[in-house]
Amino acid sequence: MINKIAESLEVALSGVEDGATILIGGFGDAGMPNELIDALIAQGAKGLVVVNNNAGQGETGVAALLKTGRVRKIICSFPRNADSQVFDNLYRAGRLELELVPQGTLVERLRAAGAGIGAFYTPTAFGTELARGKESRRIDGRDFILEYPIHADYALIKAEAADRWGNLVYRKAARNFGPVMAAAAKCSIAQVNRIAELGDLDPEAIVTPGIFVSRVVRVARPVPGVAVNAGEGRP
Amino acid sequence: MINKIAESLEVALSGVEDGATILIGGFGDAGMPNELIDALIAQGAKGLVVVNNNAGQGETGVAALLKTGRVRKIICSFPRNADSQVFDNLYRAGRLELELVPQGTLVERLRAAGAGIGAFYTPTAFGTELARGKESRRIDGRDFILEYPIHADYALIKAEAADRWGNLVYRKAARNFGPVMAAAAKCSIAQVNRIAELGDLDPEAIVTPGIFVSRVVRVARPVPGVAVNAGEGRP
Amino acid sequence: MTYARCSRAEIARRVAADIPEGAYVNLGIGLPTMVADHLPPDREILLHSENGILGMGPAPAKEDIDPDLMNAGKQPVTLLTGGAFFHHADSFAMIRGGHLDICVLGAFQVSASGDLANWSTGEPDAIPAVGGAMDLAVGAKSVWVMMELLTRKGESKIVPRCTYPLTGVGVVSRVYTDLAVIDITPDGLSAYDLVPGLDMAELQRLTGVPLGARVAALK
Amino acid sequence: MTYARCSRAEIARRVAADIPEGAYVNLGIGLPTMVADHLPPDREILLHSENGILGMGPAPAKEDIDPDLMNAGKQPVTLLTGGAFFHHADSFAMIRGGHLDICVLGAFQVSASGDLANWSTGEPDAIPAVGGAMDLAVGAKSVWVMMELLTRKGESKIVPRCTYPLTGVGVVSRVYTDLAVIDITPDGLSAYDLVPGLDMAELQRLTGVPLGARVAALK
Repeated sequence: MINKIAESLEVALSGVEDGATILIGGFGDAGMPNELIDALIAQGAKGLVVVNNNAGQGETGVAALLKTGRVRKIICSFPRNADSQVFDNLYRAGRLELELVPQGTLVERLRAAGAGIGAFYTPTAFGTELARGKESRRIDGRDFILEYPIHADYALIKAEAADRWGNLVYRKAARNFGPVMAAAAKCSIAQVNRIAELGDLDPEAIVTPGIFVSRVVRVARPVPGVAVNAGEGRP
Repeated sequence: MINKIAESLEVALSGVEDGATILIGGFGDAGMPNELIDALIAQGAKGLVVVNNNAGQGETGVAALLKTGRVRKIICSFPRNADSQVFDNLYRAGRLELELVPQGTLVERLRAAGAGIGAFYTPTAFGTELARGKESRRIDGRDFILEYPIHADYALIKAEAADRWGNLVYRKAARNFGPVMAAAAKCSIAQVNRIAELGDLDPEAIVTPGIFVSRVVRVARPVPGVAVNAGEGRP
Repeated sequence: MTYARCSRAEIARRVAADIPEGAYVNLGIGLPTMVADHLPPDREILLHSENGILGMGPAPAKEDIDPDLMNAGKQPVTLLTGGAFFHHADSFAMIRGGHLDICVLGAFQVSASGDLANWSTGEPDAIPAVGGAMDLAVGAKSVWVMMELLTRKGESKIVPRCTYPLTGVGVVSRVYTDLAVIDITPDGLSAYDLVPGLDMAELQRLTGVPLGARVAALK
Repeated sequence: MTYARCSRAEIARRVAADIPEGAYVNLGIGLPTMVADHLPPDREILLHSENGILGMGPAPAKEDIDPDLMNAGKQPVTLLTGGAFFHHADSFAMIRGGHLDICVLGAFQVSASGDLANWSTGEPDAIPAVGGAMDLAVGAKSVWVMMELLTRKGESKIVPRCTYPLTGVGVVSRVYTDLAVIDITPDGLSAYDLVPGLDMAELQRLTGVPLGARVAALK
């Protein structure tokens, strides 16, 4: 019987090696797999390359991961924020490499990795600083630059519900990078608010089919004012 | 008030010019917009370039369109079938140009058109006859060929239900090329079995958001043994 | 000369008035977000957000804020009846694929040929951040800029050639400012809807870029 | 020598026995489709179909046939509990992106270096048709071929070099035939599970391509 449900966050994160490339979903707080990030910090892998739309805010989540000093490089579209002080300090100190990628190019490079595309021409960033050093080509009278896929070892994403085959559904704008990152990594790990029985997710409405998901772990949705009861496994 | 629902198949097909490139959805009979094809035949545009996975079977649908002699070229992955005699005869007579494209490359070229990608490298067909004359490139030790988008003027697709904003849901494997073709054409026309009230389609489960759809026409699902009551507009 | 600048709300209202029924529109973060508050209530206009929303509605009441439903500026929003959710790759396919009718962006500078600079001041110690600006700049059918015409130092943000790092080349077709609306066309700039009391000569002096007067204002 | 060829059903059963629990598998049209009927009932195996199905189940009873639910060979199928539908671009992203564990394809010829020819006989008057074969050939983690070893004329379909047009270059890792199973490895071909009564020398004579005997059969 296929059962992708891990009994704890620790089990879900097992095997992450030093030097791994790790995709982290979320846009703002929506879809941000904070508990998986905490578990990755506890797991201890270092020399990581992290891909996320931002570069952490405040002192938790991606910012907390950066603060451990175990991230070598971050690939993102929007690192600068009012409260991105952890990133700012590391970056200014030269202790964190930044690859800045336009948001649409970032997600298309992830999509290319998942879809087996070797490279693609995009009009985005042509003629700008971010095209520096990149090949360009004029196609049908329009200018494009060549971009390559971002393959990853792991994806940490957050979804609303999963079944034991790893089928996922999301909630509202928390979907964002999740489905694309799930397909782009060798091992995709989803934290979900709810485990569904096989067959409870509508086959017409499954957003990420289980083929893209290796491990699932349930993390109960935090109740305001109550400590998070994380990683207790199946409900 | 936005209302993309056309009152008849004729209205839905209005404006198709000679020489247009027309995407036609469907895989086998599932998702095949037969009534839109009939309406295109009635509309009379000629010199067309048609894109479909196949090249018609029997004497109806795409085969009937080909038989009119108004199709100059067909782009498809699998023209040969037990009952593809209309295509076979035209092709052997040199009266129909064929561009044969691997199925995954076909749909990715359509996806590229819809997503604004100028060209992409795919491993599919490298080293085969179908790569003849195409650029190739070795990326990370693997060989790829360069493929270009298929932009189209119109897409004719079939979906299960639509609302007046053009949001679409499909039914089972009838989804196939529909969502990708809808995004690849300047004007996408969907025939649907059912018109839904705005808000009746679950925003989490809408497969094709209305931004990709220009016109919708209701064609009642045929009842076995009963003549089709086509193009009667809103239910 | 005696004239009053438009307020930001007035510029937003002016932009909103030009958005037609049925348009698919992305409002950039910052100033352009204000346009949402001034859309004519009698028109159905669909707002797109990079993070996977089509059909964004107004901000919710405080008790209805949903952390999974925010715009690209990470402000809480709602979903209109008929709206839809999708993932980020599909969202940027909409943008890059030319499916948005209009995108309204803020700017540091816009050049006379429609180049846009809005993502980086180019200062050596600045931390760069680009987000979706470059995708929106090349992708939308019409890219409108909404900005105050002059910097705090009184320098024109409409310039012969951008000195700030570019976001996109030749992409802007119209600039809404606190003093006038300026179209960027292959034949040059044309200004219209000047604030009362401001004449073309003075506007010309402020911008320093050759301006033609448009004879008939488009709506 | 006295030996009996495996029937097609026996080859299908042999293939099915090698598919592990939890595998994502695409079965090509024609002969490979038969593998579905022999999957071990105690294993959960997920069948993928190009036309947007993951978790295909067996053929339905005649009265339950649904025209919107067919496989890539356009035969009616069912959906297992837990299956999902998706569009064609996502379906080929699964294929091309290396997400399928195994693809089983028919073949006209397979070369000693794993080249596959299965889409065209190359006859000048033939109407070509490729479908998804080239995508499957390059995309799946393991490409297995299922075929009779000899043509009707008695010629080996395992060949030093394909004479038919290629589907993919160096893609096949294993060939299941009616006489033996042959692995294609960087060190050459290795044959095993020969039918009773057939020895390696005779198999070698039939194929005409150097064959090594595998010491321990993998399961």
